[in-house]
Amino acid sequence: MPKFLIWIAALAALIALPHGLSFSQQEILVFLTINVLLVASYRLLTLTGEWSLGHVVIMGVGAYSSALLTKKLGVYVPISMLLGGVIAALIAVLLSFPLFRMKGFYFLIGSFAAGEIIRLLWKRFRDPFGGAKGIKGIDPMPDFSVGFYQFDFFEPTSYYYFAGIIVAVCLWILWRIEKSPVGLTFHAVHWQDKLAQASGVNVRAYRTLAFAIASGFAGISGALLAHYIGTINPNAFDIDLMVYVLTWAIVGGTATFYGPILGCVVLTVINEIVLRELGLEQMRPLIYGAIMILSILFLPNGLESIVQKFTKRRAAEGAPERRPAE
Amino acid sequence: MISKIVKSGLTRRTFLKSTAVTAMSAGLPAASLAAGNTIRIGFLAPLTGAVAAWGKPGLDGCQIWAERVNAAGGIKLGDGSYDVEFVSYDNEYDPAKARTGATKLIREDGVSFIMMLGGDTWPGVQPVADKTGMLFSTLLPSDLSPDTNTLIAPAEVHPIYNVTGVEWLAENKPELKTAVMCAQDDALGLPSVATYLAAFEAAGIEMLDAPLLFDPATTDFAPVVTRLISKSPDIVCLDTCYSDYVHPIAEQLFQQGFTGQIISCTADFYDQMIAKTSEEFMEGFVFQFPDFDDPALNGDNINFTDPNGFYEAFNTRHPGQWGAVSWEYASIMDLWKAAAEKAGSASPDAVAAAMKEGKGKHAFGDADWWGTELFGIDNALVGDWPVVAIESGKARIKDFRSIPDWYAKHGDLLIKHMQAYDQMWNQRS
Amino acid sequence: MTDFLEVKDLTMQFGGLTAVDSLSFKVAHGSIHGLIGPNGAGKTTTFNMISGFYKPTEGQVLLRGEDISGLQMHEVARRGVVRTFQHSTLFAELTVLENALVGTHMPFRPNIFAAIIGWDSEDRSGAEARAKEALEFFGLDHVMQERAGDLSHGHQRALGMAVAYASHPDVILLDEPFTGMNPEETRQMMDLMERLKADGITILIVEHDMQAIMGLCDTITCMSFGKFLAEGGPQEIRNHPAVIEAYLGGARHVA
Amino acid sequence: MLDLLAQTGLNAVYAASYISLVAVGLVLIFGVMGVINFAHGELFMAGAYAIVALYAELHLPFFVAVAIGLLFVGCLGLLMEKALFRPLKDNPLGGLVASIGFLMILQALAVMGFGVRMVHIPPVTQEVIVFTEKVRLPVARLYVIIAAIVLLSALWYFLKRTKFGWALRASAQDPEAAALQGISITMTARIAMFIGAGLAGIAGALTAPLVSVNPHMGHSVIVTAFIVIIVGGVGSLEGAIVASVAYALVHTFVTTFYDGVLADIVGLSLMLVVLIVKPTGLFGSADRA
Repeated sequence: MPKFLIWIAALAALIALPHGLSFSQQEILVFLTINVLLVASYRLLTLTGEWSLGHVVIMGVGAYSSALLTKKLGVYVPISMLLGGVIAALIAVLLSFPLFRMKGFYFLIGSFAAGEIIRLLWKRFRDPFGGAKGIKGIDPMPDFSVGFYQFDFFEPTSYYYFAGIIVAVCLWILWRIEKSPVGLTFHAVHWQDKLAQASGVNVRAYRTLAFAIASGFAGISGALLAHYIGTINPNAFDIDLMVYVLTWAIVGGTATFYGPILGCVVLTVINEIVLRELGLEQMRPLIYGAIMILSILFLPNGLESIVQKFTKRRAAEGAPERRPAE
Repeated sequence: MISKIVKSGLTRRTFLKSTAVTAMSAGLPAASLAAGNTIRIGFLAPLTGAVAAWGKPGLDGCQIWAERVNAAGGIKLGDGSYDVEFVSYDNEYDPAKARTGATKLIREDGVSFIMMLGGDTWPGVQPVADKTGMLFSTLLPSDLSPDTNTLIAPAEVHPIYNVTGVEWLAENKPELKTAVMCAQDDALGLPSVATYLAAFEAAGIEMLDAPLLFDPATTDFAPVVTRLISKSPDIVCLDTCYSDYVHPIAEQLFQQGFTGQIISCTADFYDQMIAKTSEEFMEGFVFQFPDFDDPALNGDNINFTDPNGFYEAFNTRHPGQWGAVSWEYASIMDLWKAAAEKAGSASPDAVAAAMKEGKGKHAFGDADWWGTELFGIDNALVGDWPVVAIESGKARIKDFRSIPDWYAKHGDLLIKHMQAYDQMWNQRS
Repeated sequence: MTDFLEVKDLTMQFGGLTAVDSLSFKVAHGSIHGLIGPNGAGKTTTFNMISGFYKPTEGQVLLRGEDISGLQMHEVARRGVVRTFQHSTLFAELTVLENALVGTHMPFRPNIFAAIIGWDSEDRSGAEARAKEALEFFGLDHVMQERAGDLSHGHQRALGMAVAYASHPDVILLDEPFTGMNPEETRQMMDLMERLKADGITILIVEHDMQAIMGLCDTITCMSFGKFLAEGGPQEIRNHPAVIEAYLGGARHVA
Repeated sequence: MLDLLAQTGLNAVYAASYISLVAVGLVLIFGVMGVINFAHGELFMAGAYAIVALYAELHLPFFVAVAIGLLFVGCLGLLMEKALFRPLKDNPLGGLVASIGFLMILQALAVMGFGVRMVHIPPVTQEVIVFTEKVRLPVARLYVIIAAIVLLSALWYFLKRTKFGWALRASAQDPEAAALQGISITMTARIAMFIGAGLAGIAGALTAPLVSVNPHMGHSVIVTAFIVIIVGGVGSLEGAIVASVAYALVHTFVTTFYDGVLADIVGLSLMLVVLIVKPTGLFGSADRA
């Protein structure tokens, strides 16, 4: 059972990870964990072939919803996070009506416009969204103890474990969906929507489904963020962050489940830890941009293609590498 | 250009060194970390990105401040003299990164005090401040609230001091009766709008139009200006616009034929504005931020250390970059240094206590800790503020005016307008 | 044999051009029905209207008496009428088995919640069994794990039909299935159709090349310039003067 | 009131001029390269900084500086074509990411070379054409309007009347067919990138004395340009021009008669409505999505 052992080892490493890091690196780890969910949910959306520029705003919808639910209605925090995800998914379903009239580049820009309108609404309506300053003093996750471990959610390590569990569950669900007949149908819609339709697939419904699921998980990631830093504002969900998500996904590669996650982890470590520690403050965007260009030029299939080289060699000896319906 | 970059890259701490500090600092209380004979001060502001103009020049000013203080023997505490070193963290104006930066500065770099721009980034840092008891400063007093008593606004009480300019104008140019105003629709613009509305109302100047708001992404100001001057006002008020807006607006006012009075919070790089318009047009332009070579700053009432020398040093090193933020962070350091020397310690508690004992040494004269009505806590240092006007192409301080005196008379107006714009501390969600 | 699929006064206009002009014919259950005509006769347009790809301007498509015209393609498919595409339209990036699995979408409708929890193992194994069955039926079981895009031309055609077959259709609509095939491949394809028919599936073939389907079809409808021309058994059509004229005219037209 | 309308009309004409210069360049690049050039706003910014370096610092005559700026930014376009878009021509998303990387590099270079704050450019001319007391057109703005009319007319002539232009249009419509007809795709791509980038550069150069030049000035320009090319239809030069005029009119009048924030909302909503009603834009065709 070597595979089983690999999972155990990975789990142990993830649990031990924060204890080998400095405090600020622990903080970065928390945000990284949240962003992993964001980018993994983005990949689910791209499975049906549509690239959105509104995903980060949808994340913000989850963050605003959860924050307002706790602030105005006193909803218990973990439940509000779940509801934040649900509301983000519902908003996505609403948006799908105009947006799925468009495809390709038009969808890309249409989703951007829809996102900008949502952001402008947050700015315009100071009640309840707080205007340009956003919402602050968002209730943190209440501390609790599970006997052997005391969760103090101010501490990044605690929140990392908490967010890590939620993100792990979400990733597991995303993985299950992708590897299920539903996931296969998403692929089918992407590669040949006409043939999929001829096979009885309601293409529009599946596009909407992928959009809603991806948005739901993005909403949960937004809620995780909101209740950790305690403040959100419209600028936190602007095109800059969206550009990061897009580059994580593309630099990592979107052919595999882990590609975008890999991209997110590697680029974040480079940008937030390596470049900062080198003290390259003003040069940081320059080097980050150069790394993006070089990786897209020399690794056109993403970082995942490096990993695939190794796993393929193993797979060639064993079972076929792709098993569609497990 | 390139050599500048490489130098800045290599002189900073390396990866290894910081890991060593991390290991050392784990679990230790922050203030005891003033390693060796150096006190470290955190600088947590945007250094890259669109808001960098509010951080980077401040850091430049602080470096000059540190050199001057260190050359003069450093900071004298109970157990000897200490050099000052600034440790910066680029928060990119993002609350999450600001939180990470605050954690790093406090728990890894062992700083004794952190200066921030504030605004969007403060709420992300607030939990860290509450947990660690670290002393923070902000340039934006709207960050103040009773929740955090270790956050102070000792340099500028934006936008309240704007009342002094309006008051001075009403006294010295009583023929000006009507005004219009434009502002960018953001966290800096709106409280300022409320303040100017209160000041104009107090001065008996009539607003011809509701304040015209524009999006921060605006680049072409011709339509805004056309609208502003369509009713032929005596005064055009530019609110607290960034210099990226003040300049093109002024230029448009000039080109569209406006000849009346202009009042603005800031006029950074006003020499460039004069170059783009004319000396006659800019004559009498009223704002609130003096050049520090102004002779009026050599008076005994001024607490900023050697303003003329500082101004000269800054202009030598960063020619043409002087602006409001250049000196504000440094002036906070003057205040901090005085308090630390008084307390004989750099620990945040001791410095905060010494600072708030009696009158505060504000850059423009001794001042009071004030603000309960507006901010819910007396952590803003408020006293006199200069009114500056451009005369023959040079900014000159016309008068120092007392903000508390104005507030004693017209405070209710300010609160009324602040409430209308949802800017009172208890309205901020 | 009963009337199963009926086309009634079907009309399609593109702008001012009438591509199909009140066309009517009936397809009997369990038969192989050919729809032929020279280039530009409107066969493919008719085909696209039946399959739900186009919405007819006027007229009806009746399946077991139910009007299915104007329904979307997947709705038509869910009523048992499944089409193939003219060129080798496949999920080229997916494996052969995955292609067939998409074909089982209707009999084994995926349920996302069951899929996450893992309560759909029965469905999944059922779908896989059906997919494999379909692949075996078309002799593709030995290339199950290959990328569909890597298959030979003939195999791709067969896979196209396997995808359709996997969904347990009542009617398969085949769009020019013999185009570009050599005689050997054509013969194999005809065998497969006979087997589909033996399986109880009604087949409607749209074909330009009259000779190819003469030996295959039970009934043939011929159209020309968007209009109904003639209908009957293969012998009848082969000797029908109007059909001959139309084809010759068409040929002259082409030449 | 009439004065106000007239002045607002002049403001709108100016806005339409610089927006259309930027948008047409973006459309041209998308048409021929099939890549969304996210760095287009930074090419605009580069044109403005060329004026800072050449006119404000080296004191070259303004129009010499503008001409060099145009060549400089055009060459940046050639560099992007050679280093980024050609190697990535089969990977449109890769081209997008590469252009984002290029954008970050240009911004960082501007910051390192000229600082984070706005930089000063002396006025080129302070002359103002005075129609009435309240209707005025600064000559510096007139330059931009003239440049837009001249350059866009020249481009139109180039595209519709010359062999190069024909080749360019052919390869925008169908690269494979164009290649079969002996058109060098590489050559047309270079021409398109040079012209597209150059138009953004000259827009930046001419407006530099009129706006605040800072390293992030490209951001709002690119957002506006995106809205405009979507409304006009992504592949269509005529659409880009018509949409620029329409957007400038709407935005300017709403700003003047209501407020600037509302103008942005109206602009975005307009675009969404166009997309919903006609998902390919006013002048767009479905085949190039």
